[in-house]
Amino acid sequence: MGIDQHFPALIIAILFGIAFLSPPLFRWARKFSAPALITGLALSLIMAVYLLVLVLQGGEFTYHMGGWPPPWGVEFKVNLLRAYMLIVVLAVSLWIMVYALKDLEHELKKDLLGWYYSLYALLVGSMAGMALTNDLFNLFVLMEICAISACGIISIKEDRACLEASFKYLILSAMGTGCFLLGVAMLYMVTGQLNYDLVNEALPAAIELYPNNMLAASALFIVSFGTKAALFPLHVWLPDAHASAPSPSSAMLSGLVIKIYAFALFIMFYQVFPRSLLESIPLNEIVIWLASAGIMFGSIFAMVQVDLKKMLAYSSIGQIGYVFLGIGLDDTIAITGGFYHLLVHAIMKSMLFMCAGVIIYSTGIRQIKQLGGIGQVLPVTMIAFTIGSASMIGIPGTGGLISKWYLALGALEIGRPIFVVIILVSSLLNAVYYMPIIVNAFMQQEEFQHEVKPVPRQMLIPLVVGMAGVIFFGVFSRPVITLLENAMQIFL
Amino acid sequence: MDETTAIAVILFIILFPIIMTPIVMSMGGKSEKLRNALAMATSAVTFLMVFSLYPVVVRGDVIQHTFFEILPNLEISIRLDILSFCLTAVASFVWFLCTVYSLDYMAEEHGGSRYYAVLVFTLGSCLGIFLAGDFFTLFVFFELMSLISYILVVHEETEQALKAGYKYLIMTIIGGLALFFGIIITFELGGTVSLGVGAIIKEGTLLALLAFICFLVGFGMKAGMFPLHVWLPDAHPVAPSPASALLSGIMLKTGAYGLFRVVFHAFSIEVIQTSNWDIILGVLAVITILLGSAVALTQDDIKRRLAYSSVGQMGYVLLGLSVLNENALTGTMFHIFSHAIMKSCLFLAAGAIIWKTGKRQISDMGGVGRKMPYTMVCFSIAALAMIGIPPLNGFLSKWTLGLGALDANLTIYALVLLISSLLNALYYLPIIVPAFFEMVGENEHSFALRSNIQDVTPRMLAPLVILALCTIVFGLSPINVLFDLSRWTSLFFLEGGFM
Amino acid sequence: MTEILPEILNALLLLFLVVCAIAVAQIRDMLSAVIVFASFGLIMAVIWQQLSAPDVAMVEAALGTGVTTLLLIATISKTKRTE
Amino acid sequence: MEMLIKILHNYYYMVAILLFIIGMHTMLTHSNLIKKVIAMNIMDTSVFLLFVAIGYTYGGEAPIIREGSEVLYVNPLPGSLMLTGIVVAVSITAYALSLVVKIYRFYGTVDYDEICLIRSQE
Repeated sequence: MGIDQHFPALIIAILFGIAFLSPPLFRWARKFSAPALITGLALSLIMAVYLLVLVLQGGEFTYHMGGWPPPWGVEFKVNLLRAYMLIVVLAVSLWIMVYALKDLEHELKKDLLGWYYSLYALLVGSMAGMALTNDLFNLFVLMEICAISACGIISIKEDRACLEASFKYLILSAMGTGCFLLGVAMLYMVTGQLNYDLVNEALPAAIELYPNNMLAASALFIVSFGTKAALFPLHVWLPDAHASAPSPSSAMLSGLVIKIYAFALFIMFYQVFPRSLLESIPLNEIVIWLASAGIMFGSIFAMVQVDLKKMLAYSSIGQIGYVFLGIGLDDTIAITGGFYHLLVHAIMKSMLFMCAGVIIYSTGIRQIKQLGGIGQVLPVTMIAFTIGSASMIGIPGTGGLISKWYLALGALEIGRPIFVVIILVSSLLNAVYYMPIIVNAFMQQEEFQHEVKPVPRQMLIPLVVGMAGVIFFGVFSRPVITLLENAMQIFL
Repeated sequence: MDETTAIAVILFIILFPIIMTPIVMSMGGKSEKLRNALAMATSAVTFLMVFSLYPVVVRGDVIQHTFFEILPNLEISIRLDILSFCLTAVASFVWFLCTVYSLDYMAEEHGGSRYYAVLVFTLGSCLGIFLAGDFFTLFVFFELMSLISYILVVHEETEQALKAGYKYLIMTIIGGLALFFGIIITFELGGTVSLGVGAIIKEGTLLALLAFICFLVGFGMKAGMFPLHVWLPDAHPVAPSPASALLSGIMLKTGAYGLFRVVFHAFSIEVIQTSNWDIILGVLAVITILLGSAVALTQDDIKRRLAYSSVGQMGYVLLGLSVLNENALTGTMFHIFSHAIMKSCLFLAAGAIIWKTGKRQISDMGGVGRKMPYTMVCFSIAALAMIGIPPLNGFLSKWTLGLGALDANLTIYALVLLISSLLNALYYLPIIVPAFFEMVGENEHSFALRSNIQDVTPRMLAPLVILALCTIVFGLSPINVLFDLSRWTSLFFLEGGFM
Repeated sequence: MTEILPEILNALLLLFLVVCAIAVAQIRDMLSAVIVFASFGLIMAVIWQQLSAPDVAMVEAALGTGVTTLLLIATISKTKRTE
Repeated sequence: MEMLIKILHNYYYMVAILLFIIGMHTMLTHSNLIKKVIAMNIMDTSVFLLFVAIGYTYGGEAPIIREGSEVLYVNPLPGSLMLTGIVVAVSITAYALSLVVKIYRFYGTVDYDEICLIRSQE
């Protein structure tokens, strides 16, 4: 039994370990603290890729924490979809961290950096755990860790807006986790199990006896994950939280944190709940209509924003709607599209927030109106912004088009072209609010008025990587799509 | 020329201008002369390479080649058949002339490097549209061209240009999304979007109708079809004149080309006719023709008048597509050629006048013909061709279209053609007649009074003269290559040889 | 009778819980609200003891009631006492 | 009548859910931040109550195993899980309260409506 058997636990252990090490390291050996975090993230990423290879070779496998098999111990499960999720989380967070190292220097007080790294590692660790765990109560604990550390990386920047936003986020998060725990209690009441697979086995019999319990549990899960993932109309906390946070935190929150809950909802619907439940209760209907409303309203709200980061935050509400739409459409192609969008949006939205971060770093501007002519002074940043926006709209050659293609194809497959129309209308709305920014940035004749600080290379390289990623996943989407389609086989 | 060489040539035609773009862009900083020469050489080489494909096409060969699959059954592929060749040829030809014309026209303008780079890039993507082997590739190039040509539209960067450009951008994106929807439905119904299959959708179901409408919106938007023409009269006039010539002369045709492909490849004549969708197309075409011509009458800005005229002229192309018989399709194809030549000539001539005199209003142009005789003669020839005066090519296309309409027992369409010719005469003659015959002293703005205006340089004049000669040659000459090509295209499609 | 007595006691305790919860929402003086909340926690601990979960009861009494109340009082002393 | 009996049989569950609803209602509707935190605790504790009640077996004893005695034990799993739950709840409370203190320092109030008013005036 080699060390690779323990990789699922090791990934989380490394990240949590770094979370504890970061503050003392920062205190006494400052120059090692950032490299330690980067190394830890890179190491876990390598292990995650190795896990994917293991799954591809030998199919899904489980890992029992401390050697205790379920129903007593916590079980981790690795299959294609979870490995995919894990890699997305780790890769994107590594990428954001490289950018963050420089950006944070001006956004935070110097002595808080160690704590930021700690919270960051905790956040990534909890998300990695949520991608892997196969136990409802473990998921609850990880959700709480995730909520605290996510609020932490917002409120660490001590200004009025951040504090208020993170409190709002915390309270609604607590409501979300409370609902989740109540839902788990409902399931536990009728099945006596907490392990996903065991619950799944016990549920069909339990549904016969206690149909109302299941109804309550599924409603609570939708409310809970909906709140956490900003599914319309439970999104109220998101715009403030994502807009006021330091830019790397915004990138992290918009790019990954809301996605992991969409993934969790997917797991609940397709792994924990038996198929018969989804067919008897129109859960999917609820999800897709809420998602559609989110797609439309997110875009409409984004159009009227004056603050760049707030606009990006509202845009996230629309974009997470695509992921939920894919999940709710209950069709292999659509779900593939949804999960592909999860990846693409993680890259492009993080990149857009990074661009906003660079603009704030270099010029201090947050208002969209003042961005006229900025393309001349910050060309790389604005090109990255252009490519990110193009992907949001779904211009050919970018990843956004591929995910929309799959979502639309899925919607047509089950005979509901109305959702294609919704996707297209929202793309148009995206164009309406992204295009003027780009046009003004490049086409303004008068000179850019504000002072411009030179942007360090360490902030620009991640942007270039992001651009490459968006275009790469727009052109060479085959491997990921194939992987996702294979991953879906065990769920549908 | 064997198939492998032909594929290599096609690839070269598409990629060469695109690869040249950054080179042209970066050259601008070092030497403007070299940059201009490079831009010109690019379009010239492309034009010559297109011509080398002529023997392949005349043999009646169809080249269809797939490079790689982006997604299962969704590939990047190229295709060369007679229709592609016709459009590629006329596009690269006009492009070359416009680039030559730009040399002097753009000499004192700002942002020359950007202009030439975009010009060259748009050439590549435009040819990519014509040579695409499936609807998805076509869509990719279509979006590329539409979005990049935005930079041409707003080149002047005035308030007005930005406003028009924004309208253009939004309409382009609406069109692109509609196209995307149409392609997705086609893919869903037929499992492929390749042009090599022919008649992908075999039944006129509700979903198929939706696809048809989406295609109509997507391509019709580009072609300036009513009611999606709103962006056109704003966007075309604000661009620099050579760019306007390309926008009106060539890029509008991508829409018509797309509809051609939709009618024959995504659907088939039977589906279109049994479901009566040709009537939708016909009615929209008639409205487009009459509306374009009627509104053109009221415009005083010369470039706006030309732009509205383009709307009307594209209506002819759509009309021919809705009739769907041999003569009508020949007329449509030939009108694509003629309109590309005539409208480029008109825009270039108008550009020359504006460049020299700074006047855009038609009412101020009395007597300009005496000061700039060559320019104005070219303008007049092209305008007469537009009206449809017999020996010119415009007459030939209208005549053939009219014959097609009569063959199909649609006398009303022939009547519409006549009325619109009359309207054309009504708005072109008031430009030409005062330009030559206005008496001295009749109007205080008259150009006859001013002495400091001379005709444009030979380099700008040459493209005008060549285009004007083309209108005469391809209307008059007994051996009319373009007309033959049009006839072949029409037969090629009607006899089902295109699969 | 010996069997029904604990049941009645439990029911009463539960009733008390609900009353406490509502009272927390209604009382405008924060310190009083915190004290009511502390009693809520203690009653909860007793109920858990009744439900044969002494470990949870102990933790609730120590952490849920003790630490939380301390934290709340500390917070109130740094902010406003009344609503 | 049957419904009433059902409810009576499950009165632990009913009270737990009632408490959950009271807690959630207070948390979402009260504008005082400290009260929101207290309500959050009530909400969490009510779910723990529900869990412990699920684990309870009528007449069962605490799962402390003594040598040689054969008695009915309650299910220890929910109880031990709730230990974790309580710890998590306390840490969230501590964090939330520290935020409240910070907010008070910046806004001079712990009333959410007033904070919104101040922010809208900025």
